[in-house]
Amino acid sequence: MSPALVIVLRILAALGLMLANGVVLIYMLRKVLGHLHLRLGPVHVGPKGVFQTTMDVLKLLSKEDVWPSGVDRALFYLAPMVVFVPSLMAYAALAFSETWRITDLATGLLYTFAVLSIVPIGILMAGWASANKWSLLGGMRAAAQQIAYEVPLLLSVLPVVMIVGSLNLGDVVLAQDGMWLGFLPKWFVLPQLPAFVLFAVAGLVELNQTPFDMSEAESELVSGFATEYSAMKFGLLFLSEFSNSFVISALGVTLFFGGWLVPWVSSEAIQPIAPVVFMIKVYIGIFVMMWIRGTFPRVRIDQLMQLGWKWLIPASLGWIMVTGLVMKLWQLGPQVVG
Amino acid sequence: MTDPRDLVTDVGLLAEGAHDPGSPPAGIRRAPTGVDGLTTEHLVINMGPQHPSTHGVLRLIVEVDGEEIVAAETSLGYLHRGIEKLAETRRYNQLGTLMDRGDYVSGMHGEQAAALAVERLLEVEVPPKARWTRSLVAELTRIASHLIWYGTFGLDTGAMGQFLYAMRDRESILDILEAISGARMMFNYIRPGGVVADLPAGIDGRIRRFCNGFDAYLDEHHALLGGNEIFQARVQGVGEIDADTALAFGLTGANLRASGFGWDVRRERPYDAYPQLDFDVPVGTTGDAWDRYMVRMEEMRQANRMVRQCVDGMPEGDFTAKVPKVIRPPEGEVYASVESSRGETGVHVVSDGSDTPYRYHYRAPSLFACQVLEEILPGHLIADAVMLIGSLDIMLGETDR
Amino acid sequence: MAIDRFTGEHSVAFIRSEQLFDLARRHSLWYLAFGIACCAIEAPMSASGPRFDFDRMGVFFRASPRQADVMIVAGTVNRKMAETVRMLYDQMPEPKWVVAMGACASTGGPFREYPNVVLGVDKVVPVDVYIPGCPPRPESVQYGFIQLQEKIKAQTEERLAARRHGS
Amino acid sequence: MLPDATVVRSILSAAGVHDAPAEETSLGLVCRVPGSGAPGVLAALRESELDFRILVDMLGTDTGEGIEITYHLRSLSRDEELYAKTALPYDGDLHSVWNTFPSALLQERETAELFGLKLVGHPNPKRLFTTEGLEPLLRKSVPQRSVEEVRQR
Repeated sequence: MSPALVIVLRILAALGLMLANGVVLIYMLRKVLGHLHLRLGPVHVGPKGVFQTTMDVLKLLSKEDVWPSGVDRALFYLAPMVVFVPSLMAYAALAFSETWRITDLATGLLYTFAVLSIVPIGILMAGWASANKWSLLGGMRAAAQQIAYEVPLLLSVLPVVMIVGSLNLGDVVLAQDGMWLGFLPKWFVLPQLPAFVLFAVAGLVELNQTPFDMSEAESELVSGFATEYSAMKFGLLFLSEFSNSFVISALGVTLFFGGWLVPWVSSEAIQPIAPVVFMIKVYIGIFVMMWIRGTFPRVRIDQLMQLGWKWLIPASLGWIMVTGLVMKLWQLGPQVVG
Repeated sequence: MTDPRDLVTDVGLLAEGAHDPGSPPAGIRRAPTGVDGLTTEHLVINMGPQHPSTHGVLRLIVEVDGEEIVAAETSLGYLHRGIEKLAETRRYNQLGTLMDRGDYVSGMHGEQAAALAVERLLEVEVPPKARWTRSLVAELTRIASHLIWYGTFGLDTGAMGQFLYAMRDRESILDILEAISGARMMFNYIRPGGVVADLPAGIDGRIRRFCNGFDAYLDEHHALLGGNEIFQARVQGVGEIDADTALAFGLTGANLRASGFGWDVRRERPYDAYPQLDFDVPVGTTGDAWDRYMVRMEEMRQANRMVRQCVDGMPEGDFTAKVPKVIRPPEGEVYASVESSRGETGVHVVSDGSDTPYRYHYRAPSLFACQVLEEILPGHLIADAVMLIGSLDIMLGETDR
Repeated sequence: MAIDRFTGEHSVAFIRSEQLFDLARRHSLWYLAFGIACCAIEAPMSASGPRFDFDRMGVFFRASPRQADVMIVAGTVNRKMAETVRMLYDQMPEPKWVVAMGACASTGGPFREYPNVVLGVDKVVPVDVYIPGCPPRPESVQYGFIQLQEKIKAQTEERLAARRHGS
Repeated sequence: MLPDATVVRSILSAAGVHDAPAEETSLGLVCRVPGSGAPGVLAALRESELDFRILVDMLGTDTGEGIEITYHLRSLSRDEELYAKTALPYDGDLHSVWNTFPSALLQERETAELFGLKLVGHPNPKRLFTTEGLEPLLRKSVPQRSVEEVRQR
């Protein structure tokens, strides 16, 4: 195969994965929320309602695309793409197994975060262009939130990078192969629990997920930045939200839960089903997010900002310091030198 | 193409005299403080009548500086449907139908107020069984109404689960009320002289089963919402109304009691079976949203207690006094009030001796809760505004009437 | 032209895809979370609750009219509200439907004699399904939604039949 | 429950309303005050030893000769209730009492709008419930819709 064709196929695979993910996750969300809330969720379309999201997407495709008067047409048109494309690009560096990757980037972690931080710009664009005050507030909140939480999110993964000595996501997973004391899986969540907590909080904020869904905040801002979007433009915003939660969950699994590795099973033995293991772990992570979404109230914007600036950033800096000191004192150098 | 900046304005609907920054009227209402015109502008935002958290059709026009509210104005009337005017052509027996639709979440209380007023005009003695039945259904309705408040308050904070758990319990109450009265919401069960039908056979067992389960469910509800630290951070210290403000603006019910003033119509002006019932009136201290939350949760527990007492102590006898089919009370004027889920629901009837009221006025506690909004909103964030409306438990059906 | 048989308005592909879209519309009726009066407690609230759970049939609420397909007018519409109802209807994207829930939205209900009340929301927006009751039970609303699905299906079939006879 | 009528009379005369009757009716103790004097009298009642701190309710009634406004006052410290009535002509001036009782803010707007009165001294004398151009709906002269009108729809 020509290299160009391979690249195209890989991009198509990423796109397919993302769209399928979006559809499956929305269905999963409705089912999970339904069962959390003593309901059933969709049951009528297809067995157990599995085609419900398909129907929703098809319907959104066939809806009228409304251009409200007063919108900034260029930005209004561009914003869903600016939100959608980065969430597609974020799939590129994920390591589903040693061989299953869209592309093998040496700076995969940095790349993923960099790409994901474009999303709030799209949200801000959407909020500004909609010529709607609720959207404007939603967009502004998204921007404020991103500035406040991008830093702790990055800082929270730094200790792991320090231990591993590589930004490649595959290397991070391989560094977690093995056992401590013969029975504990060598996952970074154990020594790096504070980093994981910081990552989980900052990641939820980055995703605009409950309890930090400030920019959509249904009970406050109607639908936030998405208020004026209809049809598939809204569909794109919606899909990218779910695809982002996949990416963050995948990062969490890679960094803290040993990627495709299964404890007490050697990494060679797991190789044939590695992508499946990885997906299962990611979906468990997403399930936890949905669980939180179905239970927790939302924090207030000023509390969110205070949490970010006053607690998370000092805490993550402090934890980097602690990790660095421990590594220096006990001479624990990077285990994988890339 | 309009520049979105054109939407940003510092003069809006508020600039019509009421909020003239030059002369703040008599220190009661805070006027907009005015900001540096060179650097920032105020944004006038219209919340409602279609907004997910205005609980119906309340329209709130808020002037915000960033996200902080500097002035607010309520606009009512999106549900004004003339209950007072229509009552002038309804017979006294039919007033309950209108009262049901006034405060549509706790219909029994409205009916009770109307029936009490007519009875006071007629000077009839209501048999004990009717009085106990009325208290029973009123307390059940109070739980159902507070559950709706609890659920929507949860929704306002962004938590979905609470709403659905509350709906589960509300459905079991509605089943009981449906068995008693025949309807889920518009009961028309309490009539002048008593109630319209006897309690169905075997209902006491059902109510007892519900009461026993509900105690545990109530703990679960409280743990789910009130036990959540995010929720506590959202409501504590938000929307403080001190007792003086609450009294001046005519707040009643749980909103007044949360401010530390323990006025309860059931205790101060006893009616129906309340003199014989044993219940506590929960009172808050600071009057913030958290106190209002706690008072309402405790009220549910007390209501559950009273329901049990009503079932246990239900006397035998007639369920209604002898009242004519077409009631023609003597000329006169009378006011009767009950403690509804939202406060003191009063009915003021002027009779001219005919079979319809000459003038029928309905004191809606939510209307008073609405007007305190304009006073306490400035200084809060938009997110707090939502919490405030939620915690005050405003029911638009009765504000607009 | 032969190619028209595959791409034109009467082609199998076109008609089948249209049927597919109608199927999707039928099973994904997102309603506008918009309660006016008493009926709002029964339809958007109790109906989304655990016992009735409209989510089962894909009926789900959206807060913004731009993303809604169905407007449930749940309650009495008066002169002040009528403007808003019309504005919200205009903001919804096509294809859209309106369900007039309860006696008030259908005819004015118990408040019909008051001069401020609009005699039925059909004076303001076109209504597809009327649900009687004051307020209708959630079961009635569910039946109303099933009727709306039937109506969408019937519209598809009518359109198809017209096209078959036309061509 | 009922305050002492003589005390109420003395307070009223101190406030400048001399021949004001205060009598017991089926409603309770009712005193009558002239329309323009209502704010002063209510303020005097609030500040008096009877301590009527709460305006529970306020309503208008179309008596056929004019509009009668009823103020329902409550004293919490003494647990007493008093009704003050004011007779106003049609289209007359309704003097706002919101300086004394802020709880009258919305009620006065409602009463003025639905009975066609002119609100004087109110900080925000706009319509509350209805849109512009509607008659004062609660007046007896404004009819409800007839059966025929409803049927024709």
